[in-house]
Amino acid sequence: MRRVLASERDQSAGAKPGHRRGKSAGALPPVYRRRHYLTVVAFLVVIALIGAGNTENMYQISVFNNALTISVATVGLYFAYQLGGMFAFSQAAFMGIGAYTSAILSPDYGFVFSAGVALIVAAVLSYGLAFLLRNAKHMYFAIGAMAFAEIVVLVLRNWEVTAGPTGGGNLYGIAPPSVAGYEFPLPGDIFWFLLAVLGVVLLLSVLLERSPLRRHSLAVKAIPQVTESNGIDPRRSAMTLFTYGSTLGALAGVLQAHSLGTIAPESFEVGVSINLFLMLLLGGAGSLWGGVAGAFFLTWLPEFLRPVKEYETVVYSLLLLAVIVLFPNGIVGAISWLAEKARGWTGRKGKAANHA
Amino acid sequence: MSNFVALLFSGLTLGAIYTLVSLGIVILYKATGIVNAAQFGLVGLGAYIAFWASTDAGMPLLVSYLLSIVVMALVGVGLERLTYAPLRTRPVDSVFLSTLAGGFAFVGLIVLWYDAEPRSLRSLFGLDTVTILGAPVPKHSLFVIVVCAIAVAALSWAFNRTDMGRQVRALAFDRDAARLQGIAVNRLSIITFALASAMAGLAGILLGPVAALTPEMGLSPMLFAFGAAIIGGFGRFGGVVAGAVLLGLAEQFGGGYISTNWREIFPFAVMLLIIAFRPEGLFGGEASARL
Amino acid sequence: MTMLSISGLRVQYGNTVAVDGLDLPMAASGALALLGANGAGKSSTLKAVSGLVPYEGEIVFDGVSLRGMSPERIARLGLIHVPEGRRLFGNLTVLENLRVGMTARGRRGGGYSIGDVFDLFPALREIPGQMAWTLSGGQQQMVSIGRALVGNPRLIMLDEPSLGLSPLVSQTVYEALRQIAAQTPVLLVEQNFSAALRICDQAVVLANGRSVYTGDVAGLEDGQLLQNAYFGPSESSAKS
Amino acid sequence: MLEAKDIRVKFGGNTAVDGVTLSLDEGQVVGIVGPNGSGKTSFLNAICGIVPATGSLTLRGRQVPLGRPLKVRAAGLSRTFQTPQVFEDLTCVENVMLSDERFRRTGFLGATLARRAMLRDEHERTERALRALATVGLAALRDQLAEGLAYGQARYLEIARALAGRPAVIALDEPSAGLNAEETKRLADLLRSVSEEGVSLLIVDHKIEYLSRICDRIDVLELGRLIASGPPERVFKDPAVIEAYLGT
Repeated sequence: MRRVLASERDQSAGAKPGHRRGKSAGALPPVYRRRHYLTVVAFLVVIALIGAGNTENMYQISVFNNALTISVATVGLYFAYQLGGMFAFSQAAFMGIGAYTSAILSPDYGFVFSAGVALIVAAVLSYGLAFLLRNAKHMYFAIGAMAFAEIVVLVLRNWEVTAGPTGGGNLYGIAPPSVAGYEFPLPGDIFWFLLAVLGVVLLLSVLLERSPLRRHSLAVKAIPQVTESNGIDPRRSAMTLFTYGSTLGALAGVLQAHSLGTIAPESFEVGVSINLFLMLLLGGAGSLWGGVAGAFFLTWLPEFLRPVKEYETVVYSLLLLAVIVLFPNGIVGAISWLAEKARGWTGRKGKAANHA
Repeated sequence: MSNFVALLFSGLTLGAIYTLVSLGIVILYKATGIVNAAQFGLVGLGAYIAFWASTDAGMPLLVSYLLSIVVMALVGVGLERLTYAPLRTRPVDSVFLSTLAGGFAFVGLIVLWYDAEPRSLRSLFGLDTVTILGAPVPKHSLFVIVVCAIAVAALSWAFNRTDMGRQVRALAFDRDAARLQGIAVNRLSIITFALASAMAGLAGILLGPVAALTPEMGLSPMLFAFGAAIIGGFGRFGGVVAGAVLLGLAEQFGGGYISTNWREIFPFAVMLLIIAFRPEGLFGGEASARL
Repeated sequence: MTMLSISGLRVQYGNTVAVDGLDLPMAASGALALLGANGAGKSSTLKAVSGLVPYEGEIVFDGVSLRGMSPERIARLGLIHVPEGRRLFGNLTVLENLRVGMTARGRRGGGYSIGDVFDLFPALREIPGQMAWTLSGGQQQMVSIGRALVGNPRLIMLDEPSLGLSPLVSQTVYEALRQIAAQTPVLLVEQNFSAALRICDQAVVLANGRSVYTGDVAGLEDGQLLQNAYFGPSESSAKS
Repeated sequence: MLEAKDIRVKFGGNTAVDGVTLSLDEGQVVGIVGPNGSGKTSFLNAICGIVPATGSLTLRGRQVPLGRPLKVRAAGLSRTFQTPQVFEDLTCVENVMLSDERFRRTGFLGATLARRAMLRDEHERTERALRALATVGLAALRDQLAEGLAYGQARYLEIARALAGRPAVIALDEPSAGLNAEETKRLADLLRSVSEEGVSLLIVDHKIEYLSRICDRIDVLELGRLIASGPPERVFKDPAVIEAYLGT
């Protein structure tokens, strides 16, 4: 017992990245030895540096804020779809649930409390939906999730509480985020708040990646029947990840509501969920960084497509088709594949053991 | 009473349209194993081709309808040539996602061709109505119901009585064993792709006068069509038709007796509950393990 | 004249080599038994011939090379495969299964009629409208063979027809096979050696994907060679 | 250790397993043989809960409901499959860590709030996995993705996973399929050493020769019924068994 505790203490103090134990018998599987934390810190620093330069430029920073907000939703989609194997066409709907709950509560209860309630509501609803559809597989679940999403949008559009039906569900004048009295009035300030939230989300996600949950969900997604005869309930890990992913979707909705100040049901429809899928797949569904890369790429793309606005839908869908059929590993997949080659890791065949 | 009859007929009309879209999806799945979520784009395309033919090209309405159906059949053949090989071997969920993306590509094309502004497609019967049991029922609704009934009768006859129908059912059950009997799978897949696209186009044409013409007009009907297919267990046509009518009536009666704003919630709720509690469908059927 | 000639056949699934360089010439008439223990490569050989699995080597049927041909085209040439486990279309009736079998006639036409099949298997005459998934093992086997016969086979391949059949039922099935073999060449994969003996004149015994015996069935009378092929070389007579 | 009474499996009109009763004591190795289509694999799938079946099953004295794979595994019965089932996207050590009677702290809470305890479990699971990998001789491949494994190695990985999950009984479905004579011999030695650690083995297979060397008892199935049961020497001489194999 003594020996295990020693190596364990060493491991859990692994907050300081890069301390690699030799390949001794007790070493945990490779996923635990990846330098996740380092990558998160590096990413945040890079974005902070780029962002700091533009906080005055209103236009640039709002695109940045949008990318940071959407990244939270696509990281959530990574957990629900890529790890959990669940067709989360409901992701945009959960963004809507988060956005409206916090927008409606925040004038009376303040930002932090209402955001908390929004996440809890989303977690309960998403767990309920996953439980309700636990026997529905693949396409059936997708249709069920879409039906749920359509119901949510109808509710937002017609419920008096969400300024329906006369107001068409459009809410205005939503206060910017404020934490413990500290306000983030201007888009430049909101940028730092969003970056901090994304940082927390990424760190929490890395904790999930470095845990049995990831191993179980990948196994369940591959061959569910075999995991069951090995003692793993295929539904439990998938439902957990769907709930976590949808709750992150709600958090993105909260951030969107309080950074833009206005929200409307149209921005939470099924089409938006499909765009989130596009971002995740384009970025590279193989890792949570795919979600972030896809979100940044596709929030910048419309800026380039500005002159040919009406082509946007065609370009988006052809892009999604190309990604699925031509290069399933997306941007991050390609990068890690190149990194693999660069390191000349001839011994390792095919995909790297686990993406960073 | 007359309110009930009016709602009944408008429910049946929607049910008929969902049936046409749903049968297109089910038949294509049985023959090729591909779940075609691009159907909603084809519904829109069919409606817009009829709109173009009847307004810009000035053709008579009936001719525009037929032209649209023929063009949609050719689009189906093109789709088969383009997507059948790559999609054939891929897992169900990535097929669903890529066909869904394909559907939005069609929507994009429509937006490029016209624009996103809602339009409307005239019906063969204009706005004439006929009174049944005291309720003014649009002739177009009766036309839709009759056309759908004919289509369902023809399809179930073909499926149960003809060689080709049996071959498609054999393919759906055990693809390799069916090929060992000499069934020409490539020819069948072209025919079913053309048939499914034509039916989607027809659904678009019939839906035009009932709902506004928008590039994404096919999305909700396709969702309900998938719901109907699931209720019918992706199997015998009877189950699929019943599922479609159930959803159509749920929408109209919900809208009529509870609230028009909320009317689409009822069919979606019915769908959600059925997928949750009876994923194999209300009417059994042969939902093969692959789904 | 050889109806079917297999030369240097090699079938591989991932890392497992199922058939490793098999040569099998089949005369234009009579019945050949392909024997061997489970996993010896019998079924894989048939699946290669009927185009279901990729293979290396050459397969020529009636002078035509089958390389690259799809299973449906091979079937329409008259080379009909009755698969292992019968694989009827459970969602179709007995009659409908037979009707689907007629597709293999293609432009050639001819072949057994439904009536001929019912004469051969009287038990089916009472259940034409019954759904196939409700049939017993024996009934399924009869329909499966009937489904091949209506396709006008010029060579019929059967994969373990007596699998899971009671001795009585397998008796009737083999009686029917004897009549069929009189008119159409039969390539029979079978584990039930003595049943195969009754209708086949030629035999090839497979072990680990290679043929360890090719020739008259008479050569296998003493059973020692078969014993080795089935139960593995016993300690005493272990060769190299 | 394992009591299966009157197990029956029907597929449509076809009865695959027709009332088979079989028992297994601790550390005992039983082989199940029979010609193709005799219901061997269906029997195995029935007691593992993968195929709907009737009859009763008790493991370590406790009654276990049929048709519930999770319950069967929790009661101590783990298994391998006819074609080896490995998770290609996971490393070998992770593959082997996927089997246990009960998984605690492997969910969201384990990864976050109860992380310290989770890591302790993970360490213990890794230790067990490495020991099992060493037993089957795959220790060197611990961090390699399972997709690169050869067929025989995948077979051994599955056995390691079954072993690592602290089972009372391991059921093996044709473990020697696709293995040559030399690999089969190595498999036989491995299975014998596993049984010597007190784990009972139920082996469904064809190669009689290696089974007769390592099995305490051989049960012969034909057409879903048990037609012979006893020590290998006696069973393989029994005319009824020879007839079942080579036909009347």
